[in-house]
Amino acid sequence: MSSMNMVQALNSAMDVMLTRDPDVLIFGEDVGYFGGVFRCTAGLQAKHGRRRVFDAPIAEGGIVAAAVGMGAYGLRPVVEIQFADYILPAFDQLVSEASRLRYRSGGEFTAPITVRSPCGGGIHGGQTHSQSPEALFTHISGLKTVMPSNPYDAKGLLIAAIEDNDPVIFLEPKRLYNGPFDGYHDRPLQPWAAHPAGEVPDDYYRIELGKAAIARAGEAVTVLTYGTMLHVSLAAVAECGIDAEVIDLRTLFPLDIETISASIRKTGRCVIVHEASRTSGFGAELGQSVQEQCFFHLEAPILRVTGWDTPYPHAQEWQYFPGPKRVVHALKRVMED
Amino acid sequence: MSSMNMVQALNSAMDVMLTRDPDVLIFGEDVGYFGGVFRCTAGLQAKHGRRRVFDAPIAEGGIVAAAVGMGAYGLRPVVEIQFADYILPAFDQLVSEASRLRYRSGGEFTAPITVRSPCGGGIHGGQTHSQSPEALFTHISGLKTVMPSNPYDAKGLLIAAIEDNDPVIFLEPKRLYNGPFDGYHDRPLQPWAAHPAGEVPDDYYRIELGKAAIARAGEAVTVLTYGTMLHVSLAAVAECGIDAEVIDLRTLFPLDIETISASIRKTGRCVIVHEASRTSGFGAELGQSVQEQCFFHLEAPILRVTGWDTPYPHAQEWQYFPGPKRVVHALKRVMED
Amino acid sequence: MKTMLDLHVPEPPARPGEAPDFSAMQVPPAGVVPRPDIDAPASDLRELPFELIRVLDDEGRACGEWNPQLPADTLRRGLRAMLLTRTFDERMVRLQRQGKTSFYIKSTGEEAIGVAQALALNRDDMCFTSYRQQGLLVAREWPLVDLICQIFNNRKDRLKGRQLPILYSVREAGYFSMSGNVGSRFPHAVGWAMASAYKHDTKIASAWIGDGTTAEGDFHYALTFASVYRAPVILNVVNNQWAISTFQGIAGGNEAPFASRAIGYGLPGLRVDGNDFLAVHAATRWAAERARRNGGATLIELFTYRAAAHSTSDDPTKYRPQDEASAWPLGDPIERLKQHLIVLGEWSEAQHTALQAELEAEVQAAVKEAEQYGTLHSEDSDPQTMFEDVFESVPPHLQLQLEELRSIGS
Amino acid sequence: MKTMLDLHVPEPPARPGEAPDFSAMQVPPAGVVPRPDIDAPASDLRELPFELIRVLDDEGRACGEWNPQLPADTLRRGLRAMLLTRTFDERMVRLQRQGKTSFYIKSTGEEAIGVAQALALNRDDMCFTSYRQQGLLVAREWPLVDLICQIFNNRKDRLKGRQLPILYSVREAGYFSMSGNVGSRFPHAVGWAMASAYKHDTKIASAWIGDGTTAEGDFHYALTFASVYRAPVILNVVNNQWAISTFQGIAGGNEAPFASRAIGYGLPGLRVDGNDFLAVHAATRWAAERARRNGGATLIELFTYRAAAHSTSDDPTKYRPQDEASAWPLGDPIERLKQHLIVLGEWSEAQHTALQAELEAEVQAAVKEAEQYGTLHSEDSDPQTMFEDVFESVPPHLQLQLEELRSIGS
Ligand SMILES: Cc1ncc(C[n+]2csc(CCOP(=O)(O)OP(=O)(O)O)c2C)c(N)n1
Ligand SMILES: Cc1ncc(C[n+]2csc(CCOP(=O)(O)OP(=O)(O)O)c2C)c(N)n1
Ligand SMILES: [Mg+2]
Ligand SMILES: [Mg+2]
Repeated sequence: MSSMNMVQALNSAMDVMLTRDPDVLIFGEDVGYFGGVFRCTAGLQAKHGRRRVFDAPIAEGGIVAAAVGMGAYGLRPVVEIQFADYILPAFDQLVSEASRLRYRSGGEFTAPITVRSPCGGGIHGGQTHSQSPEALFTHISGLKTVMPSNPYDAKGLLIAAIEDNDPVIFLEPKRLYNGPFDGYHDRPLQPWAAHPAGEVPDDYYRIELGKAAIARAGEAVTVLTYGTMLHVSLAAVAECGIDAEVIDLRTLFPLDIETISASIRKTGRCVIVHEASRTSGFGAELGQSVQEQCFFHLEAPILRVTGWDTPYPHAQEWQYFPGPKRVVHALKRVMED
Repeated sequence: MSSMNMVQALNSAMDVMLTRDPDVLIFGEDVGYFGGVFRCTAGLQAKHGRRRVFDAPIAEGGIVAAAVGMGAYGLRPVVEIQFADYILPAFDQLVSEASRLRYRSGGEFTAPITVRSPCGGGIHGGQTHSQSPEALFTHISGLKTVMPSNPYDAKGLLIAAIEDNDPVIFLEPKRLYNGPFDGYHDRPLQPWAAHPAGEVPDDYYRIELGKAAIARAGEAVTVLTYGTMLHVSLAAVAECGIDAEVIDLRTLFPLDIETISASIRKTGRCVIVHEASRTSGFGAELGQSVQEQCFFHLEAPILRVTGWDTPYPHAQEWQYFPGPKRVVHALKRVMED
Repeated sequence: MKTMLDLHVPEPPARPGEAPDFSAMQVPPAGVVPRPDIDAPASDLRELPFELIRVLDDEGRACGEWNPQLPADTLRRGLRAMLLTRTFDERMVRLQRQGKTSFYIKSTGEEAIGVAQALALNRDDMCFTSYRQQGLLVAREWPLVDLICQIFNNRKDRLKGRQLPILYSVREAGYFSMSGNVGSRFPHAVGWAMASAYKHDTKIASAWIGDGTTAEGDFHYALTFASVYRAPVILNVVNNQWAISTFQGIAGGNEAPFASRAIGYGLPGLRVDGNDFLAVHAATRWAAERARRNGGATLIELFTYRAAAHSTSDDPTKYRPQDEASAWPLGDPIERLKQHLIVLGEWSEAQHTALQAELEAEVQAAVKEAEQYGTLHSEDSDPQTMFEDVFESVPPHLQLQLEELRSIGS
Repeated sequence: MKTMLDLHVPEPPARPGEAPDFSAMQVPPAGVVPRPDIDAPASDLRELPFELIRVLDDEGRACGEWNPQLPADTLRRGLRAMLLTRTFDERMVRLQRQGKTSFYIKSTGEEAIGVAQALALNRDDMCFTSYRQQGLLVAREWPLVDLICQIFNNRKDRLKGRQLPILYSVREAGYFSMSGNVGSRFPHAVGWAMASAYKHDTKIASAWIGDGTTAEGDFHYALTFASVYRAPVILNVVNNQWAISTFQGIAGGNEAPFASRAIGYGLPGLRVDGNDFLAVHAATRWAAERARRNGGATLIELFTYRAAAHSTSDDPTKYRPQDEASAWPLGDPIERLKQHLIVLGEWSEAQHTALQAELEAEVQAAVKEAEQYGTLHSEDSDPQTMFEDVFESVPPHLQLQLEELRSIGS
């Protein structure tokens, strides 16, 4: 066990997998000698060699395409896209190729690739270093989408993603790299060292994809959330004193609908919180699914607290970012009905 | 007035706009001399000249990028992407550039472009000539998304899209090009000539973006649908005799939530029908929005009838395609509760 | 005084109703292009993309340094595979017209490409093709029955009816899974080749893309990655002059030969008479040997003509002169190899006629067998296959959807 | 015996702790490259991308055919704009360190590019830049106050606080809206130029992309469309040797010069000493005149060195030798132009020192003024601006979201 922040936990996951499996290799923009702009691959090239951890051209489409080709050969590439905003040039390769190679070839070829990418805002990144594109991937049959909320989960989920025989989009909320951010940008940041999930085993372990975690048990209302918004939601719950059950989805697809339904059957109320913009965000699928499964248990409308339907602005970041106030407001509103 | 199928109506819209506005120009793969693989631009090069209607390299990203640059200059380009499946290489240009050029430049530059593309299945196109990617666009702030269901609307909406000062994704259900397909692939096709919406004015007219149409008024349940599925839904309603109100969304974004809400407040029940795969499809947003707006009016869960969460297979096309049987089943189920 | 700017939109030399016009095309004599050493640095090879490597002359003789000196048996094998490919294509189009399948694409006039390249590569070199290299599978002697089962989407279709006809996947024969999207597999070949190099393997990759499709970003990704990591891969551009209705000038072919794209990436670029079996074989062999010696990638432009319609959905008389194919200056690849074998005294008209009949019978027999397993829609497919292989195992939500389909129908 | 394949991963000549090593770099003397006629066909120009166009020699004299023969006033204007750009950059970084803004990017060592190119173009030619051509706006004399207001995201920021600092948009000064995504505006320049040609206008476009970013699909789209439609556009690759921590070999620069990418598209490719004000001006003027005469596009590689960190978020000592910038063989663009002016007798050290002081005061005054309108987070921005300009008018759902924000807060 070591105390790790999320960057270190991710680094440890890759280190463990490079050591265990000679077919694992890592590439992406600036991930080699330098170790990545967020340092997630720091030291890995020095330890495992340039053949296994190397820089790639600035061509996200090419990076994913090369990974698909390597996957078809039999390797298990892990690629980094420097910001989730820059996955889009690779979108066709992910959707038209990676996601359906197994299907269309009747299982002859597969793409066991992992695409890691930092997502989300709260770091003054402006429009193109802040986006949360997860909903797009969840609409694509054949992709799995993961977003951890703490170092312990990050390592276990990343190992599971690398070992998965299907393509996994692994989104890392960059606002959580250094600490469990609760949405209060004007208060001092808590480090992961002070958080139980900052204790991370040094060795191999997995957290199965497709399983949500109950971050806080409660009876009054269910909060469905993931990534940075988990911590914002917990802060909001602490603040308003409502006995909410807060579910950290961890894997968005495949969705752990059983854990979700069980909770909502119990509470009868639901608030969904995500940072991505609202319309056709993943909250839409969550809300509609919950409603399909639990209609007769619902006592109030399912509410969404999300980013606004605008690009992610720079100066107005904290007006865009869904903070505890908005979550508290939604919790109170669903409790009124 | 002339009797037109949807191809002819679209062609007429472009012809009208080329004639009215010297800043309108058209390009795309095979749209020039040949007139497009679905013939939507047939005759337009001969009439308006090669400068205004021309072939483009097979580079969807380049096509959209060039259109954005032209838009920034002050033109009003209309581009065709040969199949909606092939919009994905242009996805970054649409999301990172076209959709937010106005926003990020404080209104200095705009991208008044129209991206036309045939979508949907039912023509034995297999995995890559059948997809319905509309949900992806509706998640992107700054894009409008339109899908007509008949020749009359197609022409009026396309003219409105071309005149719109923001980027519009204009999806054409290719299964409707020649007739109002009702989902019965084993019965003879009805031509548009036999349908009232096949009567189309020869001149200029617009149908405002953002307005749904009530395709069939009813009291028992609301069906929310668009494109090919409008006709499938109407067939299903006719078959089961349930007095459904069938709403043809026409524009997906901005969504005509008022027309939708008014209907659901009346019926208390809702079925959503689309051809795209289910998870995070546009039905998710529709369902969640309806639930947010009309929770206390709902008497039964909102159900979705959609394509399955798999790629669009070739031989199993009619098992994938959501047909009248599935719509009837959903209608009956919501009426049971 | 300022010049008024004007937009240039290129047009092909001839349209329907006009006479075919290849007058702008330079056809150098066979045998004149020198064959550089396999280890020559790419910077010494910058003139090659502007040449046209040809071995067979008009009389059917093999000339010059690029003559691959193939044994007559290999030549006959090539001739047989090309003829079988053409026979197969013809037959499949007829079956499509009969409604036994929905779609087909012929490779008429381009058979030397798939066939000669298959013979110049090893069987375990992985091929990332476009939809017009069926000759590769034929030359690798993959059972025609298997291909027809895919085309019929019948119960022996290894791709389980999921794919449009001809979008084969044959891992065993080194043939990578195809897709309807053009171009998107081109960079996979580079990734695959990088993996082979990473594993200290000896297998190389080869990829094919059409002249029109060179405009996609995937083409550029492939060249960039191949150049940077010196991947053991052959990157082929099949310049058959047309991309559906669009002539190669709309992809930039009027401004410079596609082979010359190699220069900017520091790769050798070879421009080859694609209807010349020997030239195609020799260029491919050169690039393959170079790749196998860690010399990295080569870009090969195969200069040819799409003699057939784009696909069964296309009618080329709508956009090019009807007789353009017969005016094509580089002739027909089968005729040219046949003539060469006859000149060598290794073949005769009588043998050719007999071979043609034999191959027709072979195709006929394969069709017969495949038909026993069904044709498109001759029987209902099992809905279960639709939900399998989306993921390694069928997840719960797909299991539910399958049950929904089973109980309700569609 | 078979060779074992191996994966090649290029590495720069030196890393931290090692001595800078530019020994592989060829620096030809100034004045030796001939200047072709503006109407020369691109096919006659295929050697140019392998040369290095230089005008200023080591003594500060202008040599050879590419000497643009600029009047001393223009040279002084250029010197002033370069020096102002550098002074501005230095000051902005200090303001960032003070927390008055979140981010900044310097162009140190690359000032000749934005400045000389601005002077070689017309003011209404539209520029589609990367984030390191601020010299363009300075040379076009756009008010510094306006730039600082954007950097501060204050109430006079014309971009309404929505953009990261330095992602300017200045339509009036022919400066297209920037974005954080690299490369995606490069093909817009081609579309804009096509529009200009379509409208029989006389304005041309110019675009800039980094060496690293040439790997994106957008680079290829731009070259393809520019080639096919002969768009009146200048496509510049700024090869400053680094892309954040990644050296130019990872973009293919070790295999062939970026300028040589032009060849495969049939475009002229010029490789230019990017730290030589006169060479940059002359090459740009050549390409601009060619474009204005309907001669189509030119690719220009500007060979330079990123002397500064990538951005205020970067620390280059982590990945390259600390003293690499000072070892750069092509010197500093400001020093070189200054020396040239002195050699011409048109400038002196005293004048230079005075100019430096004047420019510092100018920047200082601009900062002062801008600060009156606020700095990042010095005051709350109006939430309304967040919801405007998503569409031409604010649609109902955004009106509701604005009201939500107003009533609840965030
Ligand atoms: C990404 C994508 N865009 C467009 C298409 C439609 N399309 C299919 S084939 C084709 C022409 C390809 O021409 P070329 O690359 O020259 O190959 P050829 O058919 O001549 O062999 C086009 C545009 C497609 N399949 N995929
Ligand atoms: C599409 C995209 N991918 C990645 C990035 C991250 N990124 C920002 S700058 C940069 C390096 C660009 O290097 P180069 O093109 O050489 O330009 P330079 O900074 O040297 O001027 C990278 C990778 C980005 N902004 N956009
Ligand atoms: Mg072609
Ligand atoms: Mg650079």
